[in-house]
Amino acid sequence: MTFPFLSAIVFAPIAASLVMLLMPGGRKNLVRSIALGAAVLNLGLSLWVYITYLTRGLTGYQFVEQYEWLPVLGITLHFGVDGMSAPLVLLTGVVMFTGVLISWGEERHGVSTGIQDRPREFFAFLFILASGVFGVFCSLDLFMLFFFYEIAVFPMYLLIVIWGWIQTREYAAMKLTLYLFIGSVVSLVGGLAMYWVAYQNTGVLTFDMLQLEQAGFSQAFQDFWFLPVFLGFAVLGGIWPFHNWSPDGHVAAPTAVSMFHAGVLMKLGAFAALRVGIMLLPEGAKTWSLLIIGLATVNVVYGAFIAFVQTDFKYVIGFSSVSHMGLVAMGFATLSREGMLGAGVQMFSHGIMTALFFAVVGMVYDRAHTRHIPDLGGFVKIMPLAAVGFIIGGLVSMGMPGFSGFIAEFPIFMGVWKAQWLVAVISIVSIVVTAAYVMLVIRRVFFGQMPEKFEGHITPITALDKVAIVTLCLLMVGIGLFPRIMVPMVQTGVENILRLLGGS
Amino acid sequence: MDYLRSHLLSLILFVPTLGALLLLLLPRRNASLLRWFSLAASLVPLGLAIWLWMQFVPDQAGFQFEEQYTWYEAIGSSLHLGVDGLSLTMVLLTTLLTPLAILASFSISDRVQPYMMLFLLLETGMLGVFMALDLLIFFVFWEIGLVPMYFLINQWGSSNRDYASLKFMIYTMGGSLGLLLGIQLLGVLFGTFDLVALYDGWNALNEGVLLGMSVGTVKAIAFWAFVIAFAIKVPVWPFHTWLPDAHTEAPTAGSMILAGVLLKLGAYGFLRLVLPLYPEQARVFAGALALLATGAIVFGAFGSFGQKDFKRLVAYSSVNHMGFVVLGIAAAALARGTSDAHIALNGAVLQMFNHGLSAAGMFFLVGVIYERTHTRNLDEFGGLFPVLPIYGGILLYTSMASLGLPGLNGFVSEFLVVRGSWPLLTVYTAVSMLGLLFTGAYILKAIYKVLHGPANEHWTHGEHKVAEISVREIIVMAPLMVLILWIGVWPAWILDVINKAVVALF
Amino acid sequence: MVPLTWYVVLSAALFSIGLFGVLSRRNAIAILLGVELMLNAVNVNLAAFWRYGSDLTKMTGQVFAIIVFAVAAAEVAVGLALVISVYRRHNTVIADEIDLLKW
Amino acid sequence: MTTETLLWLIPLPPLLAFFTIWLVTNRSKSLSHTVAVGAALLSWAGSMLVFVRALGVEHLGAHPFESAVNWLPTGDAWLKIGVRLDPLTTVTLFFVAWTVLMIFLYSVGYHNYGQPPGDHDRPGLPPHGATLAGRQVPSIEPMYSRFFAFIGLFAFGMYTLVVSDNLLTLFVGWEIMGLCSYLLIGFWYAKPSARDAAVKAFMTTRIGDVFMLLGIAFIYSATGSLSYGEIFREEVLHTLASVPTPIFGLSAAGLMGLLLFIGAVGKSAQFPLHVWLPDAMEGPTPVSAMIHAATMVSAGVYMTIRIFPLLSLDAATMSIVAFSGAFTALFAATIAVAQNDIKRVLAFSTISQLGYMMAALGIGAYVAAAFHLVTHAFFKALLFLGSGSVIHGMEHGVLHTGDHVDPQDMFNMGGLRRRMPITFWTFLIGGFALSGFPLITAGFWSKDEILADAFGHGHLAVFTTLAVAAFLTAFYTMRQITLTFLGPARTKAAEHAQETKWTMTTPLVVLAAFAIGYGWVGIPEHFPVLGPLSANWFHSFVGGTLAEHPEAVAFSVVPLLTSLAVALGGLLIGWLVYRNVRTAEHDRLQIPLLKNKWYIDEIYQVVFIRPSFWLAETLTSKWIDGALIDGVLHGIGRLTGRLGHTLRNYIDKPVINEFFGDGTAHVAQWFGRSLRPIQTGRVQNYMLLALLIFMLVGSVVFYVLLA
Repeated sequence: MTFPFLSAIVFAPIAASLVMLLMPGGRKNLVRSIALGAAVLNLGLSLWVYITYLTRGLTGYQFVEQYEWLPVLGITLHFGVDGMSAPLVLLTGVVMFTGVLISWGEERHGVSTGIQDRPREFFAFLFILASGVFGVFCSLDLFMLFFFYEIAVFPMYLLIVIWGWIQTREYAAMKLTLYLFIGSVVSLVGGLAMYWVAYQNTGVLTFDMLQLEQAGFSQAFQDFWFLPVFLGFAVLGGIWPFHNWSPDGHVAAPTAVSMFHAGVLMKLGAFAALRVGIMLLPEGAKTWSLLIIGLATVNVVYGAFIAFVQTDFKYVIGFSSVSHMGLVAMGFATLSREGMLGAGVQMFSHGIMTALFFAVVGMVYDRAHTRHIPDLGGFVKIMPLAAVGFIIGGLVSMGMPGFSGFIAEFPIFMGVWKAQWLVAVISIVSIVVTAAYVMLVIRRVFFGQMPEKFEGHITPITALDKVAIVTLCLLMVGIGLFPRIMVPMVQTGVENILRLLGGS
Repeated sequence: MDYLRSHLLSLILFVPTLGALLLLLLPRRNASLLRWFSLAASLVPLGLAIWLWMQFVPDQAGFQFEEQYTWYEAIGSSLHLGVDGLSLTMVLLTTLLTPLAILASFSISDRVQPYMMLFLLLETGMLGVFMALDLLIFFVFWEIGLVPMYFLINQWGSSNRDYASLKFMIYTMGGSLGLLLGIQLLGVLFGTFDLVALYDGWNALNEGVLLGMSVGTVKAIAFWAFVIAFAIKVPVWPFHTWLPDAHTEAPTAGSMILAGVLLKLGAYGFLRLVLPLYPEQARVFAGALALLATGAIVFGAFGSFGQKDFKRLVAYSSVNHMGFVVLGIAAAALARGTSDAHIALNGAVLQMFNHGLSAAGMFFLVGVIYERTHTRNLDEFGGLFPVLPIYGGILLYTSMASLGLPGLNGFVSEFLVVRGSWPLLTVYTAVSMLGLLFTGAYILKAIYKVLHGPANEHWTHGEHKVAEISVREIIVMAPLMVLILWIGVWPAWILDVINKAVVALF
Repeated sequence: MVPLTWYVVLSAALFSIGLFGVLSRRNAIAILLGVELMLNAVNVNLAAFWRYGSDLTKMTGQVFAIIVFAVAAAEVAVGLALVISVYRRHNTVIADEIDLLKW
Repeated sequence: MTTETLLWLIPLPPLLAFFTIWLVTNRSKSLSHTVAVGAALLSWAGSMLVFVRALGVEHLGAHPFESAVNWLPTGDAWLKIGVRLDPLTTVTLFFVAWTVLMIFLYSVGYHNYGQPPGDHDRPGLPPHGATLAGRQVPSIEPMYSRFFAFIGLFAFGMYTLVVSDNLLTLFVGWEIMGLCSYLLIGFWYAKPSARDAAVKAFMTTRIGDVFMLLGIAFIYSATGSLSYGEIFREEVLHTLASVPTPIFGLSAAGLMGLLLFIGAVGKSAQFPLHVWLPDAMEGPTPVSAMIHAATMVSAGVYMTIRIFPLLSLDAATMSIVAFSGAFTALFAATIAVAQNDIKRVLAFSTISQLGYMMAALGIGAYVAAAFHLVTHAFFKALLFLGSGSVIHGMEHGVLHTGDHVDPQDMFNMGGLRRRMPITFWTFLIGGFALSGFPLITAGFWSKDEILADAFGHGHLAVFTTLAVAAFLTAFYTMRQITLTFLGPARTKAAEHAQETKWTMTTPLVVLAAFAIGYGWVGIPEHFPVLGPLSANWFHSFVGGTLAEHPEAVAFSVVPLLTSLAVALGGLLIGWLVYRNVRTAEHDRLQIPLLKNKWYIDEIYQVVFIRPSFWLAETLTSKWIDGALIDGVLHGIGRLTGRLGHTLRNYIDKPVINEFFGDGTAHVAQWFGRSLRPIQTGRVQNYMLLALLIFMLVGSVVFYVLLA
């Protein structure tokens, strides 16, 4: 253990945000540069972590760091990544990077894109958020997980309420915050219950999850507490029927925040649900897996159908996320090797994909000032790259082979076959529906005739935007063509979970 | 050379992709450079494919030039390529038609770069299906092929392209859902997607209970899942209605490939997956298949005869011709292993190849006349023969090939199919003769309306006088016409390869 | 010597007087005085319990008492400051009229 | 060069001519016709060589010249194709070679080679004539080269059909001829009538072809081969005869025979598929000759003779053939008597004569059929070319006089005897041969043999029908000759008609020679006086084609007398009736029923053609595809949208979002609002409250928990 990569990853953003707050707010580009620098740093670090993990063929928890925090209560600052979380760390790094890029924006012929209003505060909050997210993915300590979880959720409120879409931002921000806090509180109660019961069982007061895994919770205890814990987190994962905060939140949030929100935050929920719910209460998971699969199925189909009829560009994406996160939950709930493998990859793939979606939506919205699909059209002429990016994202989201979506969804369905084949038959319908609405959106927004009121008022996207889009696309295609750059790693994570599940 | 030999398939497969990527680097403005480059990029696979054809040993049963690369070992799928007589024929067809299509689309001047890229990617997609020896890889390429074609239709198509392209995409994807589920089931059961392994495993699995049903039931359902996926692609009546729309709206070259190769994917699926994986079910349901095939033949002919749009007419003719392929397949499914079955399958495969030639040619000729008159409405042509003697001759020639005139390729395959299916499916064969009769009817209708017919002064005189077919266009047609005649007069060179493969497989 | 009970009673009385003052007086200054009384009652208690405690070597009683003195001083300072600032603004030191907390 | 190689080569020259003209020489008219005629000459030479060699072989039927090569790999076997020279081939090849050569030669003149191009001639229309030095003269055909290309391909088809040793290549030639007849009938495609006739011809014959294809497939699957040598072996035939089929209780052999026969019905224009042939007259006259005499229609009969061994196995099939033939013979004859177009008369007479041959086959007299096939080919070619020459002469007159009368209507002719002597005499010979003028003409011998066989084998019904038909034949032939050549001219055009060039007359003379001479090779042995003089070479030679040699029927005087009577009687009456008929009005035989060909076309129009259009355009395209299938698809699409809306507007928004989501928030809000009054803002109230609660809790703890 030479260099504390993980703590660096976790705390660099907060440090950066403090530095930014010290800067004069007027000098926007300085602030942005700092933000970009920090983002690049984080990206580099997380990439390093990822690649090391992958290329060294490591398994289990790596880059482990442990510092005393509150020994009396057995709380330690315990970091470590495994095959399941390392991709998510990378994901966060990427989304952070691209988020900064597309928030940079510019002011040209009256068209202002990105974040022009108080970027200093914006980036500060965004980075606090990022720290929280990194923290959740890295921490192996239940208390710290909750701690970072709340840190991740809270700035979201400010970001939306200050920089959000004027019409619904208060409503959406409040709704989002309440949903997530309630959810996390429920899980927190579960967490504390585990803490005490583990204390009773082992006589050790600890929040360390590696030890909690060994605490030997009774079947009854697990059956009782699994649902609250899992669902409490799954709320952030957008599980039905607690998904409603997410489309509204997406729509209200400013672009970069939507990217974080859909790209990373929802993974936070799914990941925590996996870590705390399934990994600490495996028996409970077995008991309830069919129920979760059922809910997830509703997510998948329901989300797809609703997205099919939305006329608001952002709502379409929002509901598509609901549908896709349903696949993640479904994959985890199958508790089978393929299912969880797929879900793991799907978290990454979907994160990248929606980040791209929202980035492009933002670019379109900043220029057209409307997201009403029938009013759009012909944007491919002015922003071809954005169009191509969106198309690739669309192909990913419809599970087109050759892109990461297929790599992720196919195993999920295989897992579902093992668990309950009927579900596979039902939920596979969503693929076609997805294809339908994605193709329709692409056609209506990017192709066709551009309304003359836009003619000449639409500026092309900036170089930074292009960098962001290309980065995201490369990741999706790369994984689609060469699954081995991610799958084996996720596999090790899955093996670990399967071990907890007692084989299977 | 040795390297070349051992990586031949992957080279043929990925050279077009490489070309597509290199196109990105070329200046977007310089259209002619882009065209010639992509033509070259598509000629390389053709050359390799011809070499492959010569290196191929027909007498050796099983797959040759196999290559295997790890791709997705987590779920037991690998990039496993290989060819036998069937796939070899199709590979040759694909690599032959793509350069012609690209040459045919030299007249495209709008966004040449993406157009050509899509075309090259499309070639990779199609070739992949024909070469894949891994179920998942098969599906991967099967689906990938849709995307370029969707955008070709949607971007470079004609008036009703949005509807047509979406219909094409969604219909095909919807159809392949069953296939996807089936593939997943197989994967879950056997933990591998390698075809060779699955052939044995899946066929060995005969009794017992699966998913709470008897294996027989499951297999029957899976069989239909596969069949529907492929039947939509072929297309078999009544799953054919996407085809006239797609063909009609697609750009000329798009229709050439669509009719020439894409439809073959479906038929190939029958041969490569359905028959080997479900011999039992195939035998049981052969009657139903034959019924659909007859429907395709008869209704395809009727539908074609009923069209006012030249391109639509040709499109429906594809339904009619592919019906014979399915009829042959049904016959083979019914009496696997008999010489009747072999003859029928020979016919079916050869028909796939022949239809590839003649349909591509027909669509191209339609495109030629469309580019000059900007109408496809048969009633607006007429009396063009004096103005376009050469074009007229070529059109007559090609349409006679698709009519199945003895001495040209179409006849050989149709005869073999009829011969093979007569003793097995006598009634269906007899009924399908009605379709054959109307094949004549619609071909003559087209010639009548376009070449003969009451002379339309609008085209024959004045500033609208249509121009004679250009040299480039003749060059596009030439290889097709040569092959049409060659196969018609001396089919043995290709049929021998097919025949040996068929005998070895079925 | 005097039993512990007396001290406790004394401090309780002091405390109650202080509490009564806090609750009943209307002048903010008087309320502050009440608070002081209560604090001192606590101090008396602390000292008494220390004196009657198990061992006298540990100085916990005094220490706490001193902390209380310190806190009380700070509190009075802050309190008076508040009162004055309120008086500046509202020209009153009557608690009932200072209901800024009402929403 | 071996005979086999020669056989392989015979069809090729015309094919090469086709490609050469199409690809190379189509610009130059002279080159084109040189190539074509040269090719025809080559094939002719080859055929003659083969013919001579064949004559030298003993028992050619038993061991014919054969040569075959692998063509199609089928499973573990190969389908062979090859050439075969047996007596039937020999005689067919003989007449085909001659007629084809003649017709090629004739075409040169017919299309006005050497004349200037027309003033306003257009491709696709017959030449209108050009002005040369102020005078209207015939003009050359604009698509001269193309014509020769087409007939070259046509000749290739016929030669292939004849020399091939198997049904498959026979079918190939068969279809190629079908295509060529389509192209040639529609040669003047700018004429609507020609266009329609072409399509009609192709489609009608194709009806037969699909059945024939089935038959071929049936034979192939039953015997595993298609070459005559294989499928006509004793044991094969035996098995085929014994296998029953579900259809009409025919044996397999019978069914195969029937299917193939239907093909022949289409090709040889037998009732009910005869309708295309009269319309085929729209083509240039050499084409009519090609189609009706030399090649296409003969092909049908040739094929039927070929499969005779198969046919003869099933009595039912045989009688079907016999009766359809006999009926057609009579039926067509009745129509022919009422036609005024010189070529249409010949067309119907062709149908009728082919009916003769079919009938002969039906009664088992395949040698007679073959004999009549050959003779008919010669004299019918002669007649057609003659009529063409007449028309040509008439057109010359039309151009010369400038009054536009139909040059094909016999009631515009008359007195051409003097204007065009060669044409007259050759036409007369042909006509007499057709009507079976006793002893000298070939037609007499062949027709007489058929009648004799019919009578001899006791098929009296067939016999009488054929006799009546023969009478009508003689009658309308004489009517034609009378109206065309005898008497005074009816129009100025006829007066100025002019004899045609040598390229057209030479063929007439040559064919006339055959029309007379060829009959003498087939005089029955038992015929009084003449019989002994000449051995019945034809019978013995062609008879050898089959394994069992058909014995000649015993001589009977009845058929002889009958044929004499009908022939002479018909001719006589025809002359007597039409001698003085000046205009069509005075023609008492213009019965609408006959003139309109028994309204068969109209019936077909209603029964088949319109329904098939309805089926195609309305039922399939509009209803099934458009309404039904696409309707279902669009329905599914709409359903998806509907479902999405329902989920969003009736579940997601009201229930989950508003009721659960916002609902909880509202409850919380209400709760807070209801607690609001206790917030007085007075420090002391708060403190008091705190105190009370403290005491409450404290007492609870003290008295309840600790107690």
